[in-house]
Amino acid sequence: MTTHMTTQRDNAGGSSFLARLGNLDRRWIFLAMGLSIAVPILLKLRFPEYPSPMSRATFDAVESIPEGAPVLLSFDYDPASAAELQPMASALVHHCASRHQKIVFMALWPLGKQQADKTIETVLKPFHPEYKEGVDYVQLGYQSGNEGVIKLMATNIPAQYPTDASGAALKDLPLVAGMRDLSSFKLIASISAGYPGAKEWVQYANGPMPDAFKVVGGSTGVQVSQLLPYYPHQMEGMLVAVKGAAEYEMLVEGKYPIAQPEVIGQGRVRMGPQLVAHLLMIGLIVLGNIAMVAGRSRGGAR
Amino acid sequence: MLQRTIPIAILCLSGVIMIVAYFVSFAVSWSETVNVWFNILSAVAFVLGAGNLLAVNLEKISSRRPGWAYAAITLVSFFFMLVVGLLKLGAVPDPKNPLVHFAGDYETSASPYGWMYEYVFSPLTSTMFGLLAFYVASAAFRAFRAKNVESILLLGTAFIILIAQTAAGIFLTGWIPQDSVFAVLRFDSLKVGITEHIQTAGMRAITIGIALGVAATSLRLILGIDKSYLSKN
Amino acid sequence: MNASNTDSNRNSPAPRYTLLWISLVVLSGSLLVLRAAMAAQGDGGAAAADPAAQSLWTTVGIWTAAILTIGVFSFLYRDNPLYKVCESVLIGVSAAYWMVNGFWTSLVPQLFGKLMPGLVREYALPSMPVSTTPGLDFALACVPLILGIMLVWRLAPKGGWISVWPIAMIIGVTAGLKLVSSIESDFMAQLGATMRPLVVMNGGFDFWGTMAALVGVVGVLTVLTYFFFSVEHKGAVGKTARVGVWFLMITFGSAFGLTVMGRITLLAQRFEFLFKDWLHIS
Amino acid sequence: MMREIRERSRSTMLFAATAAAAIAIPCCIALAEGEAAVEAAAPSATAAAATDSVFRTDRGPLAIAIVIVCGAVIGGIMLARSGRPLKIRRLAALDAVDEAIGRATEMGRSVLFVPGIQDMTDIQTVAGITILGRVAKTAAEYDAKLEVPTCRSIVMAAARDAVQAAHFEAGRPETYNEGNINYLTDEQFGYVAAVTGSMVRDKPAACFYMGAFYAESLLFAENGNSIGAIQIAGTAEPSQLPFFVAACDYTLIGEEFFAASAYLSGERDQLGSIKGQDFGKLLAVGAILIGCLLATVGAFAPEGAVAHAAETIKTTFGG
Repeated sequence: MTTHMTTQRDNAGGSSFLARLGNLDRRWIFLAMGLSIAVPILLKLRFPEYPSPMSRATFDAVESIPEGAPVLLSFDYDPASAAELQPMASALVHHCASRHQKIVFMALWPLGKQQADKTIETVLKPFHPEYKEGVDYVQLGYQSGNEGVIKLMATNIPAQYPTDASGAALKDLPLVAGMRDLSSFKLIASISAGYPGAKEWVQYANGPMPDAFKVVGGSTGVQVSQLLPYYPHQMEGMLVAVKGAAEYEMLVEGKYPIAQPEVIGQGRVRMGPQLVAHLLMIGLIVLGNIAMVAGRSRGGAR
Repeated sequence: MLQRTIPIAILCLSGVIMIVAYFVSFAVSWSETVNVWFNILSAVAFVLGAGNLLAVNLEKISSRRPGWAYAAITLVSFFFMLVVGLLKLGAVPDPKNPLVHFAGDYETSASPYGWMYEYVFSPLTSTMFGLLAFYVASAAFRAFRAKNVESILLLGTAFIILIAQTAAGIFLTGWIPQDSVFAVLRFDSLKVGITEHIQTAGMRAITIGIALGVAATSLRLILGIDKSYLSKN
Repeated sequence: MNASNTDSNRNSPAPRYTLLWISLVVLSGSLLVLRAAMAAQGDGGAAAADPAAQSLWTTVGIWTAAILTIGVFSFLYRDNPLYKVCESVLIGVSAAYWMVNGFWTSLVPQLFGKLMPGLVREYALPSMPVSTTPGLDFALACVPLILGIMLVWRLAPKGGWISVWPIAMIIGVTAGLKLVSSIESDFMAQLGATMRPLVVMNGGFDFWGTMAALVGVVGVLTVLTYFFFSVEHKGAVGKTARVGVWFLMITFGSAFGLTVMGRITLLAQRFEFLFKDWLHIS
Repeated sequence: MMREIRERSRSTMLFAATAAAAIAIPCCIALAEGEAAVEAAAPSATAAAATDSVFRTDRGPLAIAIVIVCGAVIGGIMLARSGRPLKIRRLAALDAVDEAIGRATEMGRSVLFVPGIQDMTDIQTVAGITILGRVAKTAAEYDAKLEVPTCRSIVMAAARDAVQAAHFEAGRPETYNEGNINYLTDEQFGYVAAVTGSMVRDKPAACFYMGAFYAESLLFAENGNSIGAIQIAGTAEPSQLPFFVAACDYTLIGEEFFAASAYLSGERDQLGSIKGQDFGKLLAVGAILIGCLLATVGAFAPEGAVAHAAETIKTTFGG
């Protein structure tokens, strides 16, 4: 497709200041962007959040399953996307644990296991000390095979995961001993940064058994456009980027307060630089168009 | 024959087998088996990659081409990481099998490999990733100019979403009551409307098109019509 | 349309700016380094609170990471030796990282573990479960081994053409798998999701619901029309395709806007690292 | 020569027949058994019942869809072989390929081709490599220097084969230099750092990004823009399309990207398969219209037969 909007032969002479702005050295933009993020971090700016329907749907999906029912949390991201996704994971684990859901952790990304471990250490153990490994939660860890892992789990969990991450056989762990396939779960949540992730969970887990469980997903801003087609039918709820995390954090904390609010408040803290940087981008777009109009009115270019 | 017909036959056969296997109960796990093979194959193929990396950089160094010092840095960091990783040098012994050296954990930051990952690999990759924030800004400034209907729609939508993404949207239009007729003009409802209805429709059509494209491309390959992957030496 | 990026002069700034930039960077840089050095000596809060965590190697690590982070950022100004060093280190380290990863997570358990399980169990993976079908495992592991040898054979002086065979197999399997999965989960599922009532009744006639449903279906149909290759975009088809392009533009604008947040988060995270972990000023 | 062509086309036909049979036979059986299973078992038990038989009867509808879509494509190819004139609209991005390479040649600068960051197990990479073949042929004819950095070892091997084949086809095997096609690193951002670094240093005049791209799309496109290169992108990664559309001169969107290699080949068979794709789209449009019509009528009488039919169709499609 031809992309008309990249044409930028803005003005040849460029005598006016505004018109010259059209060809502004992009390093000034870089500097402005850097400052707009650095300053709010240093000043710790924070703004209120208002839950969107998608975040509320995610919250409601978790609320709608019976208390104490087993849920599967798949950590399909790595540290590179942790800034966006870890706040969701923390809030989700706190939410599930507050409702006494049995939690099974797993990862489709090699480094996802570390993120799950981290969440267990920082959220589950300190704030839900009643959770016993093997009985109330199980960490299955990472297995290679991408969507193949999901496909096999859909028919036979022990075949894919003969043992949990620490090497204990599944049949020795009360929580998972009787589980045959994914239909044992009431909810599957994939916090995902790309492939394999929430999309694969929808395709290969929800596809073959659409009514067995609910699927919710957390996604980076980039990936959301790929997941949108699946919401709200194949995926009941979706958390989108830090904003989704911040909104969900508020919903969860509103109903299930936590002793140390900052543990599930990372999303909201990270929204500070967002506002300033977004306003900068809006300003840049306006500026670019003013410069174009100014350049055009001086008879510079088309 | 060996160089053209057999590869085409292999391609055709393996493609057809995978299609049929999807419908045969006992072959359901074949795709996973093949997946494991390909993981192994790509690990074996590192020999090619590493060989090429060495050849290119050694050539740069030996012929003292401009920037040869950087080639040397690449090689040194490559070999350091490779050796500490493959030999698990300084790995933390496995508590269950402390005597088996190669059972040790080499990925903790207490081992050289893990340290390199945490303090060299990870900061470099995530900062490269972070550069995108700058480029998103410069791309928006440069490309979002209202030149025609199409570009107005592109930049207008981006504009609305950007405002709605932050508390600024609520600040500007939050006073419109949720239950009034004008509630659709609230930035948050506009965002939901655009993403849930228009973007979803657009993405759906793109996805359907891609599915057809993938099917046709796969079929062209399986039928042996597209043979551009074959060399002719 | 002609390509239009003729203004490459953006690359070379006016000299008066150069001096400004350099002095700005040097000044702020030296202040920050001074601050970090003092923090590392134990005056930072984190260091005093947890001496075990602030071991020598951690300090060296944080400094290394900080310098590399700044090195990558310096590329925004222009290409420079520090960036080139970062780039070279990153290529070397990351290539080796994935090779080591492939070796220990694929080759050892899935190839060597199947070919010579005893040896692997003794020297590398003591907890590897004993297979119930060692013969089958061995045979199955031979396939990728042979394919691998064929692939690498291209380095040999003769018979390099054989490396096309495994590539042909990879392409064939990929084509077969993707053909099925794309028709199932992309083609059919998306068609199914598009089929919905065009008139929405919610107790009474729901105007906005109906509009939304209509927009959804019209959007899919017009964009699909845009993708038609057999017909020129003229007349009625052209007009429909044009509407399709509008839908595409809104889709892209929306996706672009939604992405910005993630990108800013990533950058914010790097700044948080520099400010908190390195400089202890936040 | 003629015999070779005839032989090749015969072998192609043979493959086509085998493939069609191999697909059709299990489908028919699956279909027959599927109907029986649906009648016998409640919907939730279908999957369980299906796994007991040799064929996955629950996948019957999918089998039919595959036969229809593949049939459309094969039909398009047959149509092309029948010798009828093939009318296919032009794609501006593909018309620009020659122009971009020509410009690079005139300026004495190189051409950069990035085949995405995924392995050959992604069909986009395969499509990218076939496009590389065409681009390399043009570059060989113009005698322009073509640089192909790759992110995977196997992709490097495949790219070398494709470029070498292109040089043979262009009649200039002696100008092929495998040193221009290099593996850098498997790491996404390591690859980006190296490619953007070399872009800024070597200043290629034309940049092609054809394959599976993720976050790096904008890093490539913005740096390419800053060096004043003509940029032509193609990907089926929906999340990255906005960035390519905004920052590149031309973008092949989704399906266009897959059609591009067929376009550029200029072979009748391949062009015919594009016709087949269009036929598939026509069917899709028809299915959507019928589905929506039934659903709309059904909405007014939720208990009626039409509503039931609409629901059945929707679930069959998996929506």
